[in-house]
Formats: sequence, C-alpha cells, structure tokens
Amino acid sequence: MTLAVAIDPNMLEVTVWTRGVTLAKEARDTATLLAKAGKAEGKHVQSFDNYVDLPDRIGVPCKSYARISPDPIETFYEYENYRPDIVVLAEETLVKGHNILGGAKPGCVVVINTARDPEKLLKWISPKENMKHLKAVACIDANALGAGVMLTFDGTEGSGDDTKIGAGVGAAIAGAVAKATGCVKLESLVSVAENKAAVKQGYEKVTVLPVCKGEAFACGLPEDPQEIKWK
Amino acid sequence: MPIKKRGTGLTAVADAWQLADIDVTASYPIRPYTAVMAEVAKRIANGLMKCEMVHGEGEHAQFSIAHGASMAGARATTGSSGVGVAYAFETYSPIAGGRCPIQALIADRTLDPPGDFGSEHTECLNLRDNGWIYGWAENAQESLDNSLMFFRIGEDPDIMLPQIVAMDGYFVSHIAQDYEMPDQEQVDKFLPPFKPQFRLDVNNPVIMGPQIEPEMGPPLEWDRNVVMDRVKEKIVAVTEEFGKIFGRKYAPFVEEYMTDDADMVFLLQGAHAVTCRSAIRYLRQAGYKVGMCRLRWFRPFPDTALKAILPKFKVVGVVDTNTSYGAAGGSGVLLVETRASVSEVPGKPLIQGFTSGLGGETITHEEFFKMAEMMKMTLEAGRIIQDAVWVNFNDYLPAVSEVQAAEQQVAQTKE
Amino acid sequence: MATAEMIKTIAQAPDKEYYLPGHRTCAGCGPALAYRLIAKASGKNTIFVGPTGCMYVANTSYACGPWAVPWTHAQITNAGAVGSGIAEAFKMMIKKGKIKDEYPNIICMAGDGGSIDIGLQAASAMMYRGHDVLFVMYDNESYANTGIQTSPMTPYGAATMFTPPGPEIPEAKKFFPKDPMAIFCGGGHPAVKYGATASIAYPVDLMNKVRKGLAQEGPAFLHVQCPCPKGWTFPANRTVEIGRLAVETGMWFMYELEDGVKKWSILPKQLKPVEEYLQTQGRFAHLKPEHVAKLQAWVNARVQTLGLEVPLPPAR
Amino acid sequence: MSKTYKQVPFAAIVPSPTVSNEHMVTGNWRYLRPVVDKGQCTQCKTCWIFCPDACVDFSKDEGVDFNLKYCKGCGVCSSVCPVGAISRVPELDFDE
Repeated sequence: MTLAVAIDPNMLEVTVWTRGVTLAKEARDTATLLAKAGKAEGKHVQSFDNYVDLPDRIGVPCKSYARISPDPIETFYEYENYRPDIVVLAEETLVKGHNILGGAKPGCVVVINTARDPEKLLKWISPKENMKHLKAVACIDANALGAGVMLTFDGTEGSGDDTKIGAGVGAAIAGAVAKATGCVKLESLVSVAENKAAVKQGYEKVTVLPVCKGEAFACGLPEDPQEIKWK
Repeated sequence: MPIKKRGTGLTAVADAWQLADIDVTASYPIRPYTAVMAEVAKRIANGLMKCEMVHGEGEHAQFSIAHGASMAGARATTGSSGVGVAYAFETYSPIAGGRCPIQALIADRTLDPPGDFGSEHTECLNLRDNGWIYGWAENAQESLDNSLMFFRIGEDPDIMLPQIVAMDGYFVSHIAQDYEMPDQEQVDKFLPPFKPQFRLDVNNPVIMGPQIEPEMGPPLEWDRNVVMDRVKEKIVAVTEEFGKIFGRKYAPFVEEYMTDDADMVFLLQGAHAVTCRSAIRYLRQAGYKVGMCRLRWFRPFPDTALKAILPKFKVVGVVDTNTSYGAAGGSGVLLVETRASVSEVPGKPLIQGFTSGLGGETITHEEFFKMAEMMKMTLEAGRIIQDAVWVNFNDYLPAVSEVQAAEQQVAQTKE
Repeated sequence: MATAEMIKTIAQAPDKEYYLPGHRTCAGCGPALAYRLIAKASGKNTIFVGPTGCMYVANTSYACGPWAVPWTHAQITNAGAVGSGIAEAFKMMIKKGKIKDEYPNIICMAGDGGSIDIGLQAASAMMYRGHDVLFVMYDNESYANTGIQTSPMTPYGAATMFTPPGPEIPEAKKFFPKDPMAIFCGGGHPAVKYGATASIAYPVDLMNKVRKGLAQEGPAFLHVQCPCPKGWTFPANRTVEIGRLAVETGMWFMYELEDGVKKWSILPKQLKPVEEYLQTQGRFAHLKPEHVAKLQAWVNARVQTLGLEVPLPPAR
Repeated sequence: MSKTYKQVPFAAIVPSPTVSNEHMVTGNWRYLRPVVDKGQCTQCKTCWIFCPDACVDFSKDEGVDFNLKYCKGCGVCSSVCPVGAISRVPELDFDE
C-alpha cells in the first residue's frame, strides 16, 4: 500500500559531488559545514558520505550529502539523497559525463567550483530532461582563493574527524552555496568553519547564472536569495 | 552385485565416495570424523580410488580446497567434527552462495568447553543459516545412502547446493554394523557425472563471485531462498527413485514409527532413533500410546510434512541433542523449528521440549521412559506443565518432586 | 622445468591484454598495473584466484570484472587453499580424462594481508604441499580496500588509519615489516624452487619473473611492490617514479631465489638516502630525524643481511 | 522511495569481457586528458607498458592513441615519457 503523504516535505537535500580521495575531505567538509550551519540556525540536519561510493578510489566520482530540515528528519536512515535541491560540484569536470541533475527537484541550483563561465558549462549538464528544474548555475573559483586542499583519512568510514573542519576550498564552496541558494546564513556558516575568510570570500565571489526563473518551484529554497548579483 | 559389509558410518560414506568417483577430497584430522579420510587414503594408495587427497592445514582450508576444486568442475568432498566445523565457518556461505555442490561429512561432536569427544548436534546446527542442505543418518546404511542421494540432489542443475551428510559421532561413526555397499552399475544409473554449467575454463572464461550491485543483493538472496523449495520437490522425487533402484525405501522427510494410533510422539533426528524405537516397544506394552517421528532432513526443514503429520497427535516431545542457550522455549534448535512449523496449524499438539543426549551421552531406555511419563502428564493436564526440560536436571515427574521434598526435609532436620 | 620464453624489451612485450580497461581501481593504481603485466605475461591459459582486497573489490564493482581469462573470488583468508583445490582438480580431471583442458597457469593474486597476514596459513600450506600454483603477493603495504589500515608490510613510520601519529606515538607505525621472501623462499618451504621480488616500476623484469614462476613445476612465489597513491599519499601520476625510488633507496630490493641461489635483478650503484623516498609520500610526513635515522639503519642492516654489495648513503 | 532491483545472474557468475569491461566505464573520472605531441613521440611504448588501465594503444598506423572511454587521467603516461611528449590538458577544454 502506498499512502499519499509527503515525507520530509520541507527538507533540503544537498548533494556534493567530488573526486575520490584527493578531494574527498573538502567535499565532506562542504556538506558538514552546511549541516552545522543549519544546526546553528536551529534546524534538523544530517551529513554523511555516500556509502555506496566507498571505499573511494583516486579520481572516482563520489558524493557527500547534507540535509537541512525545519522538522525532525524522518528518512534518517535512507542513506542517499534521491531528490537534491542543491547540487555542488567540488571539481568542475564532474559537470561532464555525470547525471548530476538525476532526481533533481524543481528549483534545483547547481554550484560548481570552477574558474569558467557558467554559460559555457550549461551544455554539459545532464540529464537534459531535468534542465527544466534547474533554477540557476553558480560558479566559484574556490581553488584560486588560496585555502588549499586537505588530505586525510580522518573522518572516513564512519570515524570521527579530529582535523579542522572547513579549512580548505570546501569552506569557500560552502560560502558560495550559502549565497547562491540561501540554504543557510553567512553568519552561521562563518561561525562553524575553521577558515572564516574562505567562507566569506566564497560568498562574495560567487557568480550566479539564472536558468529557469519564474517556474513554480516546489522546493524550500527562497525565490531570490538576498544580495545575489544576478549576472 | 551389492556387497554385504560390516563397518561404520565412516567406512560406509567412504564406500559412497568411492562409488561416486570423487575427484578431490580435503582432509584434516579431528575426532570422530577422521577415519573416513583414512579410508579414502588407503583406497587411493591401493589404487581402488582415483582421487586427489589434499591434506589441508585446517578445516577452513579443507572447505576452501573443496570449494576451489568444485569451481574447477570436480566432484569434491571434505568433512569435519566439533570445533573443526566451527573453524571453517567463514567458508560455508561463499560455497553455498557460489552454488558449489561439494559434499561434507560431519560426524558430530560437542563444542568446547571442555574437550568432550561425544556427539551433540550443536556444531552442525550452528551453520543452518548458510544455505547448505543436510540431514542426519541414523546408521551406516543410511549414511551411505544419504551420501549418494545428497550428491544427486545437490548437483542437480536446478539446485547446485553443497550438502552435509551428518551423523552422530561415535554412535554412527564408530560402532560397526551391517550394511550393503551398492553395485557400481546401480550407482552409475542413479548418479550422473558432475557437469556444472559454469566452471573455470580458459576456453569459456567467466568471473565467479564478483561484488554485486547494491540492487542485486536482495535478489541474490531471494534466489538462494527459493531454491530451497525446489530442493523439497527434488527430495521427494530422488528418494523415490533411490528406492526403486536400490530397493531401500526411505520416507522423504519424516519417518513415522508406531504413530498410527499414537497420542504422543518423540520427535528427533539421528542415531538416538534406534534406542527410541526399542523404548517405544516397551512403552507400548506398558500401555503408553506413543510413537516416533524422525526427521531425515534439517535443511530444508520439513515444515510442510510436519504440518500434515503432527496434528494427529496430542503431545509431541521434541528431543534436542543440541544446545542453543537462551533460545525460545529454553531447549534446543529443533524445538524452535518444530514449534514454528506448526504454530499456525489448527489442532496443533502440545509441543514439549526435552534436552538430552548432550556431551555424547546415550539417551537410555530409562530416559525415554521418563520423557514418556512427562509427556503423559502433559497430555492429562492438557497444557504444557513445564517448558525447557533438561532430562535428569529439572524433570517434572511426581517421583522426582517427592525425592526432592524428602531431601529438603532431611537437610532441614540436620540443621 | 619447462623453459620460460623471456621478454627482452618493452616493445617485445605481448600486445594482447588479459586485464582489460574498465575497473574501479584508483587512477595510477600500482596493483592494477601489476595485474595487467602479470596477465599479459601469463596469457590466455590462465586462471586467477582473487582473494578479498582492493584487487577484488575495486575490480569487480559491480557484477563484472576486467579479466579476459577465468577469475574467481576467494576469501582473504584462503587464496592458497582455493588455489590448491583448483590445481588438484585439474590434475585429477585431466588424468581421468574427464576434461580435455591443458593444465592451466593458476595464479593466486593476493594482497599483503591475504598473503602474509590473515592469508599466511593457506599460502604456507599451499607452498608446503607443492601445488603447481604461482602465488603473487601484490604488496601495497597496507589494508587498502578498507580505507588504509596497517598490515605487517606497512613500513616502520608510516601513518595509516590504525597507526596515526600522535604525541604518545610520534613515529606512527612502530614495527618493521615481515620478510615474505625469507618466510616462503628462505628454506622453510622446500617445495618452492623459485621466488622473486619484483616491482611495477620494472615491467619487463616483472613479466619475466612471472613466466619463470609459471614454468617452474610446483609452487612459486612472487613478491611485487606496488606503490599505492591513496595509501602512501602521493600524486597518482608518480606511481612508477616512487617504485623506482624505492629500489634506489633500498626500501625495496630486486632479486630472485632460484633453487636457493640468489641473483640480483637490479643493482643500484649507490643507495640514495632513504629520506629522498620518505619525502615523496604523505604517510611519512610526520617523521622526525630520529625516526628517519632508524629507518636508514634498518635499510643498512637489510643490505647486510641480503648480502648486497653496494655503497650505503653517507651517515648524517 | 520505491525500490528497483536488478536481475542477478546465477550465483553472480558473469562472462569475462573480451575487449573492455563495459560495465565500469571510467573515462568520466578524468579531469586532465593526456595529449601527445606526435612530433616528439619516439614510439618507445614506455607509456603503453606503464598504463594501469591498458588505455594506451600503438596498434594504429598514426601512432599512439589513448582510449578516452576508459582513461582515468592518472598521468602516469606523461610522467614516464622519456622525452616529455605527453602533456595533460583540462578535460573541459575539449568539447567532446
């Protein structure tokens, strides 16, 4: 029997795509920071690596997840984000050859760590049938901000992470996500990140390209996050 | 021509393996199963058997060697007892899940502590959830016959599952008895050569046992689950065919003894059935309407057969010769499975658990008499008087309570 | 002993691949390269036994695999035993005429854990019993498939998930590794007539050692160093370079033991200081000079034990 | 979330591939693409022998060719090239 009920209707699902091993920590940090910031705002949150991608291998596409909800999360043990509101690419090439919009909710925002022009990246985004759900593509050149990339096995395989959370490019990417989507406030992100400057820089330097503005978006993202300079 | 022989369950299974022309066997010594390998070794040395015998460095290796041989397309066997069976535990599920129909002989032995050599079904029952098919033989003849039937069922292309020919250590494995070794022609008629659909073949290369996709996990286990239903069908057909070719007729799942007018029955498996039948004959003379149900298979568990049979009776005394500490009902594994089999059947009998025959002890006539007496009390009471009866430890016989009361009185007067 | 056909140059190596593109190993994976070279050298008439480890999990994700020859999984514990069973099955079935196959090359491809740690018992027994199997230990110096934890082959001073450095244990891993060549080929397993160390950085040498091992009737052992960019923490493009550096610094020795006679495959003119090797890898980043000195002393002692006549790096 | 299952082959036994493993295509792992300067290339095949993914092909007349469907972009080929003929170019610089 199926009950016609919406489960976790107000939950935001963030999927951070990354490259195994080399960028795993930074992507995990982006997800962790967004969740921690949501928590600081009194929301219910989760963040975790995609178990199916583990053990990760160098270069393999893999995912970290964050979930932010005003209500207690009912799908607490469903360990994949099937319907992302926000898709983050910690490495730009992931835009090519991956169905990053798979299951995307209407109003989905894609945030890419790249020095490239968002307009040049649109052609690669797939699957094409979900482009109608794509609200905006945001680009941040996080690598250029000098925060660096941390390599550690701490925090993998369910262990605790005793290293600094949000010290590298992951922090700048989180800042960009906050600005482009409004999913958390800048202050809350800054309060939880190790590298506060990187968060702020990411927030300030993100460029946003609107794609399908004006559709009736069902997701919980604000229609027009404040202070965004629409390009 | 079949040959009349006198030997043990171990020599009988060696005879079966010889007749089945096994290609590889893997040995490691542990009492009481050891001599089956000694038998095979002699026959290889004498040229009677053409078989590669690999002396494993432990039971884990034995089962792994047989697994490898089976993947290469060979008919392979191995065997063990007691803690040896436990040591190989990692290998059971991969062998069954890889659908390699090797055959193991397990002559039961008590697990440690304390290093008891005697029979107890516990170690063999411990691996009940791994997808092997098995059942207990009560004597040498049945061991031999089971070995042949199990090969036939396990190697069937619709089945492809490993089998355990289980026997009670010492009782069946060591006590010499008369049996008949069938003729090679009969066996060749009954048991075709092992021809697996897939084997390690450089001309038709395959990948065996890769990691599967997450979406394939439950379907793989579903396959392993439903094959057990096919095994049940195959058991019926093969047991009947065996009877026709060899002239020995077995009940496919449950042997009934003096159950026609019985109010109550012992339910058990393995060697203790021999004493049980004898005890029943005395009990009958004394007016007890008692019979016996002996299980020929434990996996798949004959639940359908029991559903049909058990409602005929008022009390069923399940005799567990194994331990499952803390199990529902406070007895062993057999009680739990039996109760579960008939739990939804209207008119189901009262099912009483008895634990007996641990540590290799014979279940004596007196103990069967005692159990019958307790079953009769249950019958008269129309309810379970006491669950979890360990015979000789917490019997609920009136005589026992009188003795206990008397002892207490004596103790009090001494104070 | 059959004579193995030797490969003289890279260009002479067989074109045909039996370890094909399409596996989930790391970019720049040393063990994957080893697998490819070994499969290339052994050819079509080969059966691989793959115990659990990276080369099982990464290669067979999911319900597929990159081998053009038969391959079967074994537990991490029992590669030697499964290989033994396969070998004897072929022998007997061929003898009885049940199959028409030519006796295949049977290669157990076990990681360091599956060879010298949890798999040691099965490997040792296989070699003791003399089965005609080539046992390859692809050594990436850790339990890599589970996310990099220490194994007996993890070098002294390397950080892993189970040996993190900290104020109480500044050197991270405290023990020096086992010596598999000594264990398997040092006389304790008389049936093993051929054993060798090899490295993915020297592919022609590796392929020839595979062929020698296979030509050997009975068991043979090959210990292949396979740099692991994830576990050792270095950029994926430097796998081969690190392999060479290991040989140049004495962190890896290249030799054969044929009927008990040692033959050096690569003789460095002068050993470079071990520090040059250590600084290429993140797993050694925490080491202090005293730990480096301890490792250097270990290398120097190994040179003595193995009887390598080569100038040692100058003492500091 | 409704679930979908996949048919699993008998005992999870699958046929061995003959050319490449179509079920694990790894070309989309790559973010730096190997590009060879054919003028510099001496066809020594060093890159070929060292590729962990068997993605370097010398069988064609026009010289070295990379199997971009599977190349993970590890860069080993570039590092081992004795004449420095292989460079690594960001994948997004290529349209295809």
